[in-house]
Amino acid sequence: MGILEVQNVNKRFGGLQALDRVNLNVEAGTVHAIIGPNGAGKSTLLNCFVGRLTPDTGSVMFDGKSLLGRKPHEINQHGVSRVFQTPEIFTDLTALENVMIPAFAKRDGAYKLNPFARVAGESEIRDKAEEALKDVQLADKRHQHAGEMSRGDKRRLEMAMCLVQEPKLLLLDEPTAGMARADTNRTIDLLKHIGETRGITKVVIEHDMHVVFSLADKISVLAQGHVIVEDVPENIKGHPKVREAYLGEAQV
Amino acid sequence: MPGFKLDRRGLLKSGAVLGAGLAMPTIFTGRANAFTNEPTGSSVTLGFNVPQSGAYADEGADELRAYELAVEHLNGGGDGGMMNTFSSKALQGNGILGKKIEYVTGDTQTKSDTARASAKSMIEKDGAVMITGGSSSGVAVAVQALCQEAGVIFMAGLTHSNDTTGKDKKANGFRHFFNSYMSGAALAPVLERNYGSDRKAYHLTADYNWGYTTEEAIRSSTEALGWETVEAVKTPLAATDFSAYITPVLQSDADVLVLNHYGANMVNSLTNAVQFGLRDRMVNGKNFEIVVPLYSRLMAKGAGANVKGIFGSTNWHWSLTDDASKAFVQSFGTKYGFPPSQAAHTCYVQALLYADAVERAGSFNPCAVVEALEGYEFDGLGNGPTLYRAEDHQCFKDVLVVRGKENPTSEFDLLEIVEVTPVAQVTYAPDHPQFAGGQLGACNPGA
Amino acid sequence: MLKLDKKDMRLFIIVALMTILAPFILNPFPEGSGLAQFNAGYPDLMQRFVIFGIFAIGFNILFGLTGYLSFGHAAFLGVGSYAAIWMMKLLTMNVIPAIIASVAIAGVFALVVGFISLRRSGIYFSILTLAFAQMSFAMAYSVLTPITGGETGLQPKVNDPRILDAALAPGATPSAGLFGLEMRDSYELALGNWLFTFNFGYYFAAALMLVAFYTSMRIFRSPFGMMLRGVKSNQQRLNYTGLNSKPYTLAAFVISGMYAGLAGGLLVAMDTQVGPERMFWTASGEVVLMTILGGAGTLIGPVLGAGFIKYMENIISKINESILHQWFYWLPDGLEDLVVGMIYPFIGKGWHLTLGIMFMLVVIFLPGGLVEGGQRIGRWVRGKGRKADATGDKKSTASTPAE
Amino acid sequence: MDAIILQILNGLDKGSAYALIALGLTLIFGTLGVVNFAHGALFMLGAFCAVTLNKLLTLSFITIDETQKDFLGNPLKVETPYIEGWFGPEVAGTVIEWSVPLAILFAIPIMILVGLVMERGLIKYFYKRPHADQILVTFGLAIVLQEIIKYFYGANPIPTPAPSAFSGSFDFGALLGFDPGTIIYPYWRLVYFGFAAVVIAGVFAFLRYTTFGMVVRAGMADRETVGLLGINIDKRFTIMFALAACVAGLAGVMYAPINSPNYHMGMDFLVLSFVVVVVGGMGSLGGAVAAGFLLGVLESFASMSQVLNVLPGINQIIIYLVAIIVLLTRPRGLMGRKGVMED
Repeated sequence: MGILEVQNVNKRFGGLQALDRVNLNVEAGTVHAIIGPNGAGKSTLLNCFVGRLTPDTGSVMFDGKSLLGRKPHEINQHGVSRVFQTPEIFTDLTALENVMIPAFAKRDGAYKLNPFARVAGESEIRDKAEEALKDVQLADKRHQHAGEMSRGDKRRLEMAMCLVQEPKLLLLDEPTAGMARADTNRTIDLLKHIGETRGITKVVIEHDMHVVFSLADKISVLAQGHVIVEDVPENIKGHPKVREAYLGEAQV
Repeated sequence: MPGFKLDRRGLLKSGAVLGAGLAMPTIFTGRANAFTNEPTGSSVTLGFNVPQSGAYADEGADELRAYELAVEHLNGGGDGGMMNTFSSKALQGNGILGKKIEYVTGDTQTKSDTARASAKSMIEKDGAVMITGGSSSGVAVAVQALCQEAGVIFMAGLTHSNDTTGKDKKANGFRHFFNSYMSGAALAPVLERNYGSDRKAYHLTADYNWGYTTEEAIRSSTEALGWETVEAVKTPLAATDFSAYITPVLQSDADVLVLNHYGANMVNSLTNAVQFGLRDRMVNGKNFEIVVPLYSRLMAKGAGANVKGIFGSTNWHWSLTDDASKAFVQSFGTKYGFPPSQAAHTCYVQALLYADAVERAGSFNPCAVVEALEGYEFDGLGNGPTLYRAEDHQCFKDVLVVRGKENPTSEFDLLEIVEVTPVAQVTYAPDHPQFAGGQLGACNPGA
Repeated sequence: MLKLDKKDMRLFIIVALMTILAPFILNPFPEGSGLAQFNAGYPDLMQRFVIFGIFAIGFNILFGLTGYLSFGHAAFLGVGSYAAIWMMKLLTMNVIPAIIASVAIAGVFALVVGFISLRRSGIYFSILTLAFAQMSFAMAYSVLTPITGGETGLQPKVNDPRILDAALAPGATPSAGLFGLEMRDSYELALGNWLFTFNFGYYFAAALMLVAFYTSMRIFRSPFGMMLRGVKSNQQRLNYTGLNSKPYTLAAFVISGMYAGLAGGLLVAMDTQVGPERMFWTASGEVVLMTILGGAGTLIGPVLGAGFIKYMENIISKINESILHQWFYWLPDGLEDLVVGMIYPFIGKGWHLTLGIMFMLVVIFLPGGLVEGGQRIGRWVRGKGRKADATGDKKSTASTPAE
Repeated sequence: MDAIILQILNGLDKGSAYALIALGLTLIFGTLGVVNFAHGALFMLGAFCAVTLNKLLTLSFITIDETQKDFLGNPLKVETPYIEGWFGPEVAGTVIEWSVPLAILFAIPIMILVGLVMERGLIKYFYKRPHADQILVTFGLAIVLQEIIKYFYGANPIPTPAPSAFSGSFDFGALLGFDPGTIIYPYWRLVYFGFAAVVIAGVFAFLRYTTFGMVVRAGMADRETVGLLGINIDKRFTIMFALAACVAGLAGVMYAPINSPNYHMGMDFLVLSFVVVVVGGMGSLGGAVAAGFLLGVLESFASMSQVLNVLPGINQIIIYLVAIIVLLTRPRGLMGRKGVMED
């Protein structure tokens, strides 16, 4: 049994069948990559995991519980964190505050209305957040405003926000898109490092095949809303169906 | 409370002029004043609290002109205006009790909160010993209650609701202006004479206190002479377009429309009524008629030609030909270039009456002033013989019934006087049901 | 002490000193001098400064932190006022029950309005709050007249029940107090030509304002406050981070409604009457303007904005033509008339014009509100390099949400 | 039945004023992303264009008539409009009487100028600023504009009648087979309704069938992309602002005979027109028009005494009540798009 089990998920937008009987099985502690040409339905699928979209039919089970019909914050409280394609961060807050918020969410639950607690008195949370920032090499920028950071820093900040929660499942939507090669490699190292030390299950959407093959334990190929192949990386390379799906799209 | 005193400050203001700045610090508590803001220097400060912004700003501006004129006359300047015709000769033209009159002004914005804030600053900061002015009953009631608490005299400006000297009357407050009941009592006979006693009336009433008292007054006095009230609809104060209220009149069998509206409400509702051809209608074999219980010249000006031939009542009008009115119009017109409005008249008169009462009482003490004004009978201020009734501090005097003029000769000549209703006809018992529920209380001198 | 960090403590002490010494600070000009017109140190206006300060501080907890722009906060102020006056009419002229009731009832009303309005965001939220407030105003003005007194409002009457109070002495009027001390009691201090008034009501309101200010500081510095800023910055991210933003925004809405209720109750405690106009949309708009003018999201900004607008309303509107002539009597006649004629449109009845111009100038030249003005002056005084100023402006306003 | 027909007419008439103001408001919002609290003031300025033209036409020279006396007993100063001196009383009388329709021609250039100056001089600096700042600056501007008008014209309403040719009423009742005189409607209000319909149709046609309009509509949908196409969208938006100002101004001109203009009429309409825009859906032109008519009609029905007897005071709150219900059932108003002004 996998930690994330997706069965027969369908999603339709008007005349477009965005997801077509998608099945996915992610084993705990592994890195599962989802690849596929543009418009294949990768982000739509991720949206179904975090509560942004609800599938028309099918089931999404995480850690033995159904995720369908749950609100985003409930899903996160179950241990699912997500890194978005364009970084979703608190632009008006400092980097440290950005990371402290998820740390509070992890400790205090979906809400804790205590207006008289003091942030300054929460050294435990602060330490955790600083550690997470250190993990993504942003420790020296912790008092910088998130909105003023470079795009790469924003991505790593968002990753720190997810990591500080020590999620059971981390969803990454193109974590290296638009990054320079050096940054990409650093990110790969980071993700690997997390995988080793904390044993977090990861689902990665990625176009960059270098990243995919460096990280993934297993790969699902999505085309036109349908999983055409699901296999270990070695077998994906050169798979005829994949070649067909990607025709002219990318070098596989 | 030992050690604590309501502050009084006029004293210092007059006594210590700039330059005496090196005087030794004097620290004192509990200065023994007889009453709030007792004037101890060579001048006395009055507070003129009028709307300077909002819908009634023009009316407020006219009130302020009247006050400035009154101050000029009381201080011995100008031609003396109605001081020459006033039946009391106590005023000397040397200020009040020999103290020169100074004044402060404020903006009520026609909101009771703001009006009270403004009045409080006059009392607390400027040391005003009397507050006067205002252009709506809500403000009058609010400021009157404040003056009662603070221990100063309130001489109401334009306020027409029964409540001001009815359920909300206060010992420190006085109203010269007439009220809803008087409008009804004065209008009814004229309406009967012109429109007959078999009429069906449709009321549109502004949805607030003044509207309610006016509707009640007009209804009871017209129903007494045989009219039937077919419908009374309340309209929101904020309404600007009254078409939705006017068209149902077309469907009813009413043959008279009574607009219990004031200010912009009245201008718009009357304009709309005329647009919908109500003036040209024939219902029940009679000409359809419109009545506006409370008229002002500014409203008539706003409604333009629509007021022609429409009956209403007013406190005073510049075309009156008694000596007092002529004197007032003369001095106001000479100074400002146009004739005064009824708001200006009532404010001028209130200022004079206050000054006169202080002179006669020999003191600014509010209780002495109250005593001097209660039951005071006077003449020569433009309304004929008048009584300030002791029981409710309301002036009883003749009421004017007016009609929109067909051929105005100038932009001020919009109303003509149809009848001067004698005071006896508009007098009511102090415990009349329309005025029930209030207590005058005792005068409060403050300290 | 007080669990504030050093910088906040300094700000709090400054604010506390300013409020305590306000009777001196606001009366800088000697009595009888031409400039005495600009003195604001009389009880009523000082009370209004702190009361509207409370209103704006509370509004800022909602708007400044979460970014939710309520256009109906005056309704909570009004409801608080009505609750307070009814306590005074029914129970006692002691202000304690009145204040408690005003905060509680406004809080409950805010809970209902907030619960419904917060189902939408952005301008849709603003219009929902506006709609509730306008309905409250319109009904208080008309159909609810038996409860609200309609246009003329409510005041304590001699013959009200006041079941906890002893009978009034004959001729006395009921006046609000606190265990024997009356809100309008004042102590006066004359120093040379200066006269300073220490009013009990002012200090009572000021004490509550300091409590309110302190509370708002603590909220700003709490994880709760951080989440609220998260709502403003990126509500979606907050949700995907496992936080349910709704209880947070609703709590912020209710807290700010309670602040408004407290302000409404204090208005009644200082001046025992209520009129429905204080719920009109312009009153809601006023607190928005106070907050933005002072600096939304900053701690002290709303208080400055409130003081600024109330000062204009009460001081500038009272300057009339004859006062102008007194000021400029020393000029040659023709010049005097010219100068007076030039200034006249902006004062007295023209004070709205001045206010409108000030709004525009502040928002054009000081995007961070008066607080930014203060910061610029501070930097200028400290004589920092011009270059740093030019580039640092935006950042510093953004990075000091707390000054 | 006849009562209902009349209230529908009332509602359409009231709705056309709401719709005209809301149309400009949402146009400015949709194109420029600016929340314009001064839009009501533009409506007011339009009405005062009519007043001003009337004043200009009646600019008078003064002759002294010794035979008549004024109120002070001095010889009466008789004012004769200059144009009467130039063209004779008959022509002058007609021109003055037709001053409101003439004011349309007078108002168009003035309002376009006002719009251009406003946009170029002030609004354009606020495109990137938060909505709160836009509200503050345009609210300040609205106060300044209305105080200027108050300074010159006072606070009292100024009667501005329509030409007497329009003073009567049209008898619908007779047309539809009811008793004559039961369903009548004033000509000028019908003119207003027709005028509003023409203006609204004109704006829609302009946006739909001209290249200019298409670019603007594209810009409303996605400003950045259109900017990337190398089209100078800013210039077009300036013109749109002037157009919106002009629409508001003309709505004001034509409204002058219905209710005498006063300086705060803009503020009276401001809140209502915002409610209309939001109920219609931010950024939706059709929604604004539909909501304008819907709220107008509902408000008229709520004013009927038959309704008021059952629900006292409903006329005071109907608009806000409907706004709440619409917004709770349709999150983005009647026709709003997702993501517009939701943060």
